[in-house]
Amino acid sequence: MDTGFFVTWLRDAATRIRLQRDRLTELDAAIGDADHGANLDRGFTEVCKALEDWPPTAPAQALLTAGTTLIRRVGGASGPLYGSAFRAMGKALQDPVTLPGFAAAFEAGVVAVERLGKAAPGDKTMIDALAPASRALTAAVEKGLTPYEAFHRAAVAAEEGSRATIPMRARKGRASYLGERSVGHEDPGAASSALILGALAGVAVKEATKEVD
Amino acid sequence: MDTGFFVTWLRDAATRIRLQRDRLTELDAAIGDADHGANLDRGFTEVCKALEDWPPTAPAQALLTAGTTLIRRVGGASGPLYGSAFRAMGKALQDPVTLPGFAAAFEAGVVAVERLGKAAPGDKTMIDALAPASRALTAAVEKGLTPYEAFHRAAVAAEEGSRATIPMRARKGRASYLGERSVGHEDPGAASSALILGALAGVAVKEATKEVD
Amino acid sequence: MKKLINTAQSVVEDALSGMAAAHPSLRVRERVVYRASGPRAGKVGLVSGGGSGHEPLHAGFVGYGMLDAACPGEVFTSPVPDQIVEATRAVDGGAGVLHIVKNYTGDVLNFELAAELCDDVQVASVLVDDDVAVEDSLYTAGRRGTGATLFVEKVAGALAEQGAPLAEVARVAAEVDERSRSFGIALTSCTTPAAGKPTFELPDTQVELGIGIHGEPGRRRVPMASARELAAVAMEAVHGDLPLAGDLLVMVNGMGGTPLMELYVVFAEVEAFIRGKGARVSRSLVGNYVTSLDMQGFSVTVCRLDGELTRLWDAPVDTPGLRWGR
Amino acid sequence: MKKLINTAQSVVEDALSGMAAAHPSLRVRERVVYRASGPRAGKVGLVSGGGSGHEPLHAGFVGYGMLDAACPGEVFTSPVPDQIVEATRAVDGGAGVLHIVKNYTGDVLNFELAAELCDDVQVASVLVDDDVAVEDSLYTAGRRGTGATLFVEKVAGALAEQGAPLAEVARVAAEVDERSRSFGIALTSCTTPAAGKPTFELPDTQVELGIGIHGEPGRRRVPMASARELAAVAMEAVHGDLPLAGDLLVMVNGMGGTPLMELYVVFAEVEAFIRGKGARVSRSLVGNYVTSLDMQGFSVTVCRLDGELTRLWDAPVDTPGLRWGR
Ligand SMILES: Nc1ncnc2c1ncn2[C@@H]1O[C@H](COP(=O)(O)OP(=O)(O)O)[C@@H](O)[C@H]1O
Ligand SMILES: Nc1ncnc2c1ncn2[C@@H]1O[C@H](COP(=O)(O)OP(=O)(O)O)[C@@H](O)[C@H]1O
Ligand SMILES: [Mg+2]
Ligand SMILES: [Mg+2]
Ligand SMILES: [Mg+2]
Ligand SMILES: [Mg+2]
Repeated sequence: MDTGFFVTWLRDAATRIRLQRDRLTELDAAIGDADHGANLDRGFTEVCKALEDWPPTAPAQALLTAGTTLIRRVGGASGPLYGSAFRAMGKALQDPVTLPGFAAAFEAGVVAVERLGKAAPGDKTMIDALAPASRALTAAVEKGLTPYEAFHRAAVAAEEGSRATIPMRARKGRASYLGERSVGHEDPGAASSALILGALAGVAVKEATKEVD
Repeated sequence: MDTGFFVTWLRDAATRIRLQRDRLTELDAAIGDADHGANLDRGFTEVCKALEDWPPTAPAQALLTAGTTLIRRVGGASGPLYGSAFRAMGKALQDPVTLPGFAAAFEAGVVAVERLGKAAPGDKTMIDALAPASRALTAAVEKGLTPYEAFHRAAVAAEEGSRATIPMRARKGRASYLGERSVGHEDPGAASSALILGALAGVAVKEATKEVD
Repeated sequence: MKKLINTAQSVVEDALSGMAAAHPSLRVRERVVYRASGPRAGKVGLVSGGGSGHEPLHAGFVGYGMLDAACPGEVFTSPVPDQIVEATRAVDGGAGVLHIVKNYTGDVLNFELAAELCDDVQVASVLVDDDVAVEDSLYTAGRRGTGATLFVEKVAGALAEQGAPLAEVARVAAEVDERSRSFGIALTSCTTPAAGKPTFELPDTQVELGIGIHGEPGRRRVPMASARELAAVAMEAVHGDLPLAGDLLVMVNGMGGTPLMELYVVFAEVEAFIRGKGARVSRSLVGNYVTSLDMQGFSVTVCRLDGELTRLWDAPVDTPGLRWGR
Repeated sequence: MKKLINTAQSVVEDALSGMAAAHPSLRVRERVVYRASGPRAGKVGLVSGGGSGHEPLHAGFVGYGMLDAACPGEVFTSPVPDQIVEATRAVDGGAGVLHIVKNYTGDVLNFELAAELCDDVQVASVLVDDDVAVEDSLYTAGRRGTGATLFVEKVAGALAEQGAPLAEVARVAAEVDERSRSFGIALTSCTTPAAGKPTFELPDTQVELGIGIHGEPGRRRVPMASARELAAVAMEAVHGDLPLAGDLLVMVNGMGGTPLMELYVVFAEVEAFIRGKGARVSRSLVGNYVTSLDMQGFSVTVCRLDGELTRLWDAPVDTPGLRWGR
């Protein structure tokens, strides 16, 4: 997992978010204010620009650039939350990057979100996708799985975590204003977290294929 | 044609306008501001009230009360125009009322509208229903027809006059703002004039029947 | 149709109760809105009026530096002569009264009838007819009075406040009208409470050009376009009639249902257009001032200022709808 | 969707250009709106901000007696910390800066991050949370900040103008918030430029109770009712939380697409309700002040006044959106 891996991950995440922009916005329209797709699309587009303007020379730097850009360009709730997550990951990540190192950094990112947003699992937020993903990574490290397998499991866990927000009643963010009416809708932030984890797994596939070549 | 005849006419006109209120408003929506039905309904309802509160003791008085009430209660273009018409009719009407006397008074009413509104036949206004009605009355007098027949012809002439406004391009009132786009729509004021003349014919039928009884 | 009303019949009455309750500076009596302070001896009185549904016009412009009384009619229906007569008599401070009349058949007729009935008061009239969407020819009722009404009320009101005689106040009112032009564009029709459905149907892909302020359809429909293009259409129409030059007073006015954010977007384009013609926006207003119920859309009104008009525009005004300097 | 915009992406930028062009008293720089006159030495600076789409809030309240700077985010999206940091540094006159923050996760987080970054400026914060439609409990993000924001900005702005120290200005701001409650009702959803279609669907027979100002759906739908009944629903909710008593400052606020006439109809009912409870409307505002794009509907905000708050409310203010006394 070199610097290029992380740049590709972030670019891939940007593409997936661009493609799912309307779906994210629709999820946010149902229980929020219909801007999550626009927010993240704007943010990750800026991340891609920043990665071109200041090409990172180390993995941690890629994550720090992404985090700072998201904080500086997104606004809303998701900007500071995702921004802090990437910055915390970047700060915790050691070079050269190993799977255990990545898992620990990822967990630091999740903790940053929890600390800033004061949300806990079950509150129907991005935490409900991020925390299961982090647990999946840690478990994969313990089992000694390959990065490819670990990222794949994390992506699946995030997907499942996002879907699991559907029956939840929101306790944080805008959706909490709806009370009981928030039940029955997927949380947009959890859905975007699943996209970002999906991108991670996707890049790992590419890497794995490269290794085979 | 006693005072009762005129009161019945005005009441009948009120009923017809009430029933056709939405149609008049729709005609006005197409080429005006969608209030002609509400305006005349409000006005004639007030006329009926006024006729009860101050029961007229002469035909002319019934018309003057109606005219004054319309001026005082309707507003818009049609209020002063119809109001002045009824007032001019009332002022010109001699007791006892004969058909020639009525025809002359009616013509005075039409002249009042033309003078106040500065519109001429063909301008797509109530004049295009009122003027043919007046001509029909005069012709009937010349031919020595009965009031029943005269009023019937006047009503038909007003109806035809109103329909004849459809292809006209408006030169007065709000419809004139539309230019060419006013073509193809019936003028609401002409339509309400036809209703009022229709009521006149209807009352004459009742009278004629009464005479037969 | 969903409207915040009790009944379609009572909407004007109920809104006036609300105005009276909200503004201690106003008195509402028999469908006339007055300054609570009453007439001032020696000051020319200013009376305007017209159909309701254009709020804040006219009642929202009653107060120091503008109107002395406003006569609201039913929705989109001119007031009746009685209201105007009452208002005219009540505000006369002995120096006469100016009627500010928008050029619509109904308004003209009812104000005329009223003026005839007020033979005990010296009455002058100014007819506002600024809307270039209507050709002023034998073939129309003449240009409509729209946005410039606010300018006339403000400027004439300021001069009256300074104690000018009736003839002078009438002169400056007419001058503002002559120097002003407007053009309006609708994105949607309005819905009158009485009709309960939109006055006209406008597809999501089209706009109506040259609309008035009564939900009348306009002269022409064109495909929906950007704020820049729509502003250009309106400004070309204005410029074609009265070339933009010198210092301008410019109002970008919402039709009632358009958010302020969009009006600012339009104003940016209007200002750029005017600069492009070598003229200058010297004073401006952006907001919902002369509306058409819940219609979405905007109008632009431009007045060519001179020193006197600028001074009168800047003079203090204290009304619910327009306030500065006190 | 038809909107007077150039592109959905540029709408905030374009509207700010329009504001700058329309109001020489304002300066717009890097997405921050400042008073053109700059900071005043020794005066506490007031900075607010939030998503765009609520105009005139906040940028329309920049000026003498209210804000020193406003930070508009994208539509319905909190501003980013950079804007807030810039604004805070720029308006500091040496006496510190008060951040007026509406209680939304995004606003709170971005203002917090900004405050941390401004370690060279003394910053205090007040959180506005007046919306009784949201239970303030562990199970929500806490009450939303809506209409009371205007009250807080006005009253704190007046005290700052008089030279009070930061702690005092922050104290009075918090007091206004504590004494204020709001409730909103939507007749229609708004449409964000980016989404291009209504945020929620509301049939012609229903209204949404307890809406916020971001097009969020409310807590409950009920059949459409008269202005009197809807006003009563809103007022009962307010009264149930903070009993109406004494002298009140009352705002009947339009959500952006509701005509002024209807707001006056609602105000009449609100005023009657308050009288019925033995309290009194001592000051009032009726109009579109804290909006939600083109949404039709209204909110009521009530603040229990005391002598100090009344004096500060009455103090001169000179902003595009609120002006009196100068
Ligand atoms: N306190 C919080 N902790 C964690 N995540 C949160 C919190 N509040 C909101 N979120 C996440 O942010 C998402 C909304 O992001 P976005 O729509 O971009 O911002 P906003 O709510 O300001 O419009 C929610 O779906 C949720 O996942
Ligand atoms: N100058 C005029 N002369 C005669 N009739 C006119 C004139 N202007 C308007 N009208 C009539 O008045 C009708 C409209 O009446 P109404 O809708 O009640 O008033 P308004 O146009 O003020 O809304 C028109 O259909 C037309 O017949
Ligand atoms: Mg959102
Ligand atoms: Mg009409
Ligand atoms: Mg009318
Ligand atoms: Mg948002």
